[in-house]
Amino acid sequence: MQQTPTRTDRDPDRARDADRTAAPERPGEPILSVRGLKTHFATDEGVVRAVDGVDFDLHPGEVLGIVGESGCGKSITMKSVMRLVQHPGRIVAGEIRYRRPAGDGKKAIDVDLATLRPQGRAIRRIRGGDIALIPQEPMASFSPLHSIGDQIVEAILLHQRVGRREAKRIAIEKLAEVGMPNPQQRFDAYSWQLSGGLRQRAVIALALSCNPSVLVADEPTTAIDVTTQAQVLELLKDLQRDHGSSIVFITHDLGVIAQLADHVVVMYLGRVMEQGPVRDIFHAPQHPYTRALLQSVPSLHAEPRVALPTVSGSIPHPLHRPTGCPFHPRCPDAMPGRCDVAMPAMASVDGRPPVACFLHHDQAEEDAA
Amino acid sequence: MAAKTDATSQVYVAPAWKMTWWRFRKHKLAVFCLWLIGLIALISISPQFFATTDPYATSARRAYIPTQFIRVVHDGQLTMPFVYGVVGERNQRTLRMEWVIDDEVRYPVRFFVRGFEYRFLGLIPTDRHLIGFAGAPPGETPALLGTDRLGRDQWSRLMYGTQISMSIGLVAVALSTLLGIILGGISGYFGGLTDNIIQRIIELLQALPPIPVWLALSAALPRTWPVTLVYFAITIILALLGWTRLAREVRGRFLSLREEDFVTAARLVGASRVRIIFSHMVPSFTSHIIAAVTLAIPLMILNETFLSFLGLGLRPPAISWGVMLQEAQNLQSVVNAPWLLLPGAFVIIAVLALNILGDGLRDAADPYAN
Amino acid sequence: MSETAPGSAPAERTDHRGDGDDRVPGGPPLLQVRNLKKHFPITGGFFQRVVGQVRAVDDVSFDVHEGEILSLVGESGCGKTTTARCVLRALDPTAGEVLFRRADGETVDVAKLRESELRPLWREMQMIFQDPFGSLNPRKNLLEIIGEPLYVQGVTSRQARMDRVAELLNLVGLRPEYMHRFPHAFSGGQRQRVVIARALALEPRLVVADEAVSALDVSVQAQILNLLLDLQRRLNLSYLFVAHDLSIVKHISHRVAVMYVGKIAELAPTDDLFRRPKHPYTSALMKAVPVADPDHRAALQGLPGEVANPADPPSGCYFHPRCPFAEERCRTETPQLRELAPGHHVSCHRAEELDLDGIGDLESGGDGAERPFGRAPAAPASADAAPPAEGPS
Amino acid sequence: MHWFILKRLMVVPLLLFIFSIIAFVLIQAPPGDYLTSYIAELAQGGTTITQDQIDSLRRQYGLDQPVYVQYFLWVGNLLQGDLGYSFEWRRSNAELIGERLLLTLALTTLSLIFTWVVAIPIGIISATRQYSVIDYVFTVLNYIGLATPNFLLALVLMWIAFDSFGLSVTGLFSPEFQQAPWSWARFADMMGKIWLPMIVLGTAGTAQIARVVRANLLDELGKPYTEMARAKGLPEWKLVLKYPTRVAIAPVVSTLGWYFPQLLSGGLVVAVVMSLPTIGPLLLRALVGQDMYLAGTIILIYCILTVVGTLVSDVLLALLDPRIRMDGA
Repeated sequence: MQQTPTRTDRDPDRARDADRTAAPERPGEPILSVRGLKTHFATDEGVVRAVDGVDFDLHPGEVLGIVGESGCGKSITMKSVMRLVQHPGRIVAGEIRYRRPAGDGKKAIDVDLATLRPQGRAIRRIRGGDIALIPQEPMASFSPLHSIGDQIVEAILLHQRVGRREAKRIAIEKLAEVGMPNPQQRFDAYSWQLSGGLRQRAVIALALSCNPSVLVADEPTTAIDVTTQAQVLELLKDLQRDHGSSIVFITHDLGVIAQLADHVVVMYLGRVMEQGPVRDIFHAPQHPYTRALLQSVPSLHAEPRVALPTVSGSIPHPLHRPTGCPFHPRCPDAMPGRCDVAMPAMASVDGRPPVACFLHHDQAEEDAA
Repeated sequence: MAAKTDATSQVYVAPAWKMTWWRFRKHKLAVFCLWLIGLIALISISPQFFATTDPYATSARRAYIPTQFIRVVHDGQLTMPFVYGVVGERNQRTLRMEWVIDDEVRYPVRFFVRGFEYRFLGLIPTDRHLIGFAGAPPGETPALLGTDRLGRDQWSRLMYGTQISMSIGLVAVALSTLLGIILGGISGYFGGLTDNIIQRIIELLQALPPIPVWLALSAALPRTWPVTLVYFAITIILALLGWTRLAREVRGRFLSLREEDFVTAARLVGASRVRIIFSHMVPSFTSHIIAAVTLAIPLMILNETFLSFLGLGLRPPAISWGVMLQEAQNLQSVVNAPWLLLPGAFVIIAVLALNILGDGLRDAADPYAN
Repeated sequence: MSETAPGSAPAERTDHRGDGDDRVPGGPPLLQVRNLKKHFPITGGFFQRVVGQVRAVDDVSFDVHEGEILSLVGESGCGKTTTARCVLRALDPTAGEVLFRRADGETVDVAKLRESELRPLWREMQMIFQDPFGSLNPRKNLLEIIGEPLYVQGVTSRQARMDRVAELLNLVGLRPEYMHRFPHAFSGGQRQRVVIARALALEPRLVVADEAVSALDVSVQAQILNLLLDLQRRLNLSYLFVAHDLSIVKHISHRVAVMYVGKIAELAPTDDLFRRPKHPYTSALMKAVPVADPDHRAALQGLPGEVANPADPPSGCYFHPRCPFAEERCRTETPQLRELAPGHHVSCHRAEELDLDGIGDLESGGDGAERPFGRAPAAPASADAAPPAEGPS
Repeated sequence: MHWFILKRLMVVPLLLFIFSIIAFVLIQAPPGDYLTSYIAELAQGGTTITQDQIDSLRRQYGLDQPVYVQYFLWVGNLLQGDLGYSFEWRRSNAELIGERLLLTLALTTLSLIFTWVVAIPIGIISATRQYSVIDYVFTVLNYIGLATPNFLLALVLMWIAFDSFGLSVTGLFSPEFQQAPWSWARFADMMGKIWLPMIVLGTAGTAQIARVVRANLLDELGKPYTEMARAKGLPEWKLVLKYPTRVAIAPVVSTLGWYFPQLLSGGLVVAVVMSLPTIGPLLLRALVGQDMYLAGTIILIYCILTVVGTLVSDVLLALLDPRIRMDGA
């Protein structure tokens, strides 16, 4: 790897944001750290590199927001962590280290999830018990033929040494905890008998039923209305505060990220473009893509009917990935001969959050194949 | 790189049929079946060309000759294709003729030989046939698939039977398709009371047990009718109960297409109803209909085979696969002459090929699915 | 007539109003919707009898003026899309009037016309759909798709159609040589440009945009919004803009109608509505929008309960079960949409007495330094200066 | 639930009424009537019959009445349990049909069970191991099963049994039990023979239903609730059986509506080939011999069985799927 001086002169925003402090210390050892994760899908047309070298850490009690547009690989990243990627998808490289101290009557765990068999006993213990999923479509996430209570009890029986009666008690307790009215009766309800908001609460109750240390929320509010979304976000905030669990929140909505996340990972075409504390990402974005994303969303506070700053073009087809930095064809600051040739490495400059962009440093990734 | 962009821009300007074809082409087995069906269709068009001898000619002396395979090895030596002669000996105890291969007599296989006269495609008089056997005495043409009870050549009968069985399937399906598209289209496009009535009729017809009703209808055909009339009557009977599935399919497509935004868009720019139906809706489901039709043909073929096998469909002297299989109706004849079951193998191959082809077409029917 | 290249028109019509103009265009209304209702029957029981009605649109009235962008905003099931489709007669309304002032000055009731009478009218009003995948026939290339309105409205010469399609593609920012490509060659954003080109082919005066940017990625959404605004100015179009995203509505519209369960809750000039909402629902909606600023976290507030069922709406004000200000009158009496201040219509019994939060109150410092990167602070209030727009009577 | 079944039951009398008309039309369709052929037959047998006798027979069967009166006479008799009399067999139809109906039902039900027991696991295995060798093998077998007419399969199996094992596997009973009254020994004898027709009859359906199960299950396996069950940490086989399979099988139960009549119909042809004492060969013989009341009655029985099959499938579906069960509740 080549080490050259950083190019501060190229960054016009540097001076203005100089007073912005470096990333605040994140609490403790990361509970989850992902390094060099690559998940590829071998399709008939070619290999789709859905996740192509992703690094991030999740610390205890933290909300980590993963933000990006469609096809950026944010969902696949977390599915890879939970080992839920199905054929023809496969983790081809990387490490997913999950560390959890003993507590709650559970033993300490320190394991590389990427090495486990995807259907094996080891990952199944962690899945649902330690890392739980709040899925995107609450409507479709319950089987229509089984009551929601049955489906929650099933999870409890899988991960806790309790009887059926006790499991039912826990399930009703969890339903009450997420604000489900009449949890006793709702226990026997089917998902299609509930409204969108209640269904989302039921899904959260299911995810919480085994007191997981990591919650993966995969766009949990895209399918629901804004007033209900606000309820659900409030609920998640409360739960996070009360239980101190870590949450990975996947979304394309910058507003939701700003409201909820402590730390943000910005993804584009299977790569992390930039990551850092939420205030740095929103107030001093370094990567042109992050900047473009933030500027292109109309705000309630901005002047109406002015032209919004935009990025040209659209997200490339996953099979036609550009060479070099995946964002370079749309990047206003792209440097010909540099950005279209090599993929910039994720590097931190002057103690600021790490960014993968040649505007900020000259470190390229070695295997830019 | 340039080649790649060329290929992509080709895809960008590819019309629907091309996209469908590209998708279909990926299904290798279906493509093979398409060729197979093409061959069967060729036989159906001109069975005389493929026949080796007159399929109606009976010869009591030549009854139950086993299959005479085309061979390429003689005395352990590779040679040009030929067929051994057979000699019949009457078993003194059972008094049955038993045919044994006479490896002294060899009839070399020849192509495009002269034989009985016929009109190619019913128009051009000719006497050319695809295969023939050099040196075979007249009336003693080797029977590639053996002969039946009356000494008729099964191979030639099979070729003729292909024409009738395939065409019955095709005509019956064409009739059902017509009925299905008209009634399903009316049902799906207009909806309301018309739809309700047509749907109830379809449900009623689908609730009928098909074979008993077919049997009863066929039994009602007068025995005195000539073969061609029976042929058409059977076709109509088969079509009468067969259109419901297609009608449902067409109706379903119409209903879902009616809700599509691009159809609304066409209406909102002022396109007439006729234009919307024929320029937007029909092209969107023709490939589905073609697939459905392809899948319906084998069902009709099987049904004809059933009826004829039971003696209620086509009757001799007409030749169809079902009529031929009638010869193998009981265990006794099968045990004595297993080759009588060979037309069954032909039925299976044809139905198999049509089913696989239909499935391939169905999978390729919507090239924009992903 | 369409044979004359109408592409020259935009230049002449270009309106050089400054960016961010807050004035609400006045003049006589182009579209007047009066007491529009659309009910969908629910069938059930033994004989599929009609057992109920879903009141998707329940007595809605509003105007759209020439050159104006009016937004219909609300949560799913509020009837905004149904309203828009009824205006264009993509759906037949159950009752009410849709009065459209044609180019020749004559006003017609779109709700009552027969299909044959609608066809010439559709030259003047067009639609942009939500789903850029479903709204383009995958079996037709761009020439056929964009050329179809031209063809069915009488441009029979293929060359003339090709010229006009090339022009339209240019207008929406696509390369004219793309006209032989099929929709599958394009991304969502490009397809939406094609949809816009088709809608503009006949030079309509009113464009109904039904969630035109909702299905797009954030970075593409901004491109399409810019295009829509640019076209509106250049061609002096009027938009009936249906959306659920308040930020987009705030960004694009002159006036906004907030809908709740088939009724208009509030209708006012955009700035007025967002700064001083008079309906508790409007205020609640605004408070529920997550602000893209990590320094404004306390603001997010959910609304208790669920959206009412339009097949079985509550008594009185449909919003009362979720309203923090509901009193006895709200449970029994249905509020009427009334003009509270010039141009500001609201249907709430307690509108006068309530002091509701708008977006101005959500800002704490408002010094601009805390704004997200690169964003200008909100424009100063100028609603009072705006000429009062005519509302429904 | 009750509402749902009641709704279905309400339609049954109407259906039966329409079917009885269809059956009657079918038996009236051939030129002449059964009496004519009966008389012709009698004459052939050397028995002469006077015009008076003919007229009295005509009156007896109402043949001198208008068609609709004949219809009501027939239906009226059927409703009173009088299935008529077969000229050809010189026995009452009820007597002829009785045991054969029982055997038909036994064979059909057994084939149905065979089909499900074989097809559903095959469908599940194919779907969960999509594109594996075993999936391809099953797919090929399915295609062949679909393409083989079951009479042909019956012939081939009979031939193999005879050729290789010297077994004659026709009929449902050994000669000594043919006419015997029901006993355990006779039942055991039947069970020893019924398996072959059962396999023959069930094969095509097995192929069809395995395809349906596979396709449905593949759809369901991609659904979020399957992933959610996986995310809970359920073992794969357990979650597949508990969630998507149950959803995928519901439509299979509803196929009973068309599969049951198909089995009945298919049974007819198999029965002819294998000389099974079911109602199928009886119908064929009645049709060929223009024994029309017998034929009409049997066709009507086929129709009734079909309706009952559909009804049973509806009830099963309601039991499996709470969405249907609670419809209209």
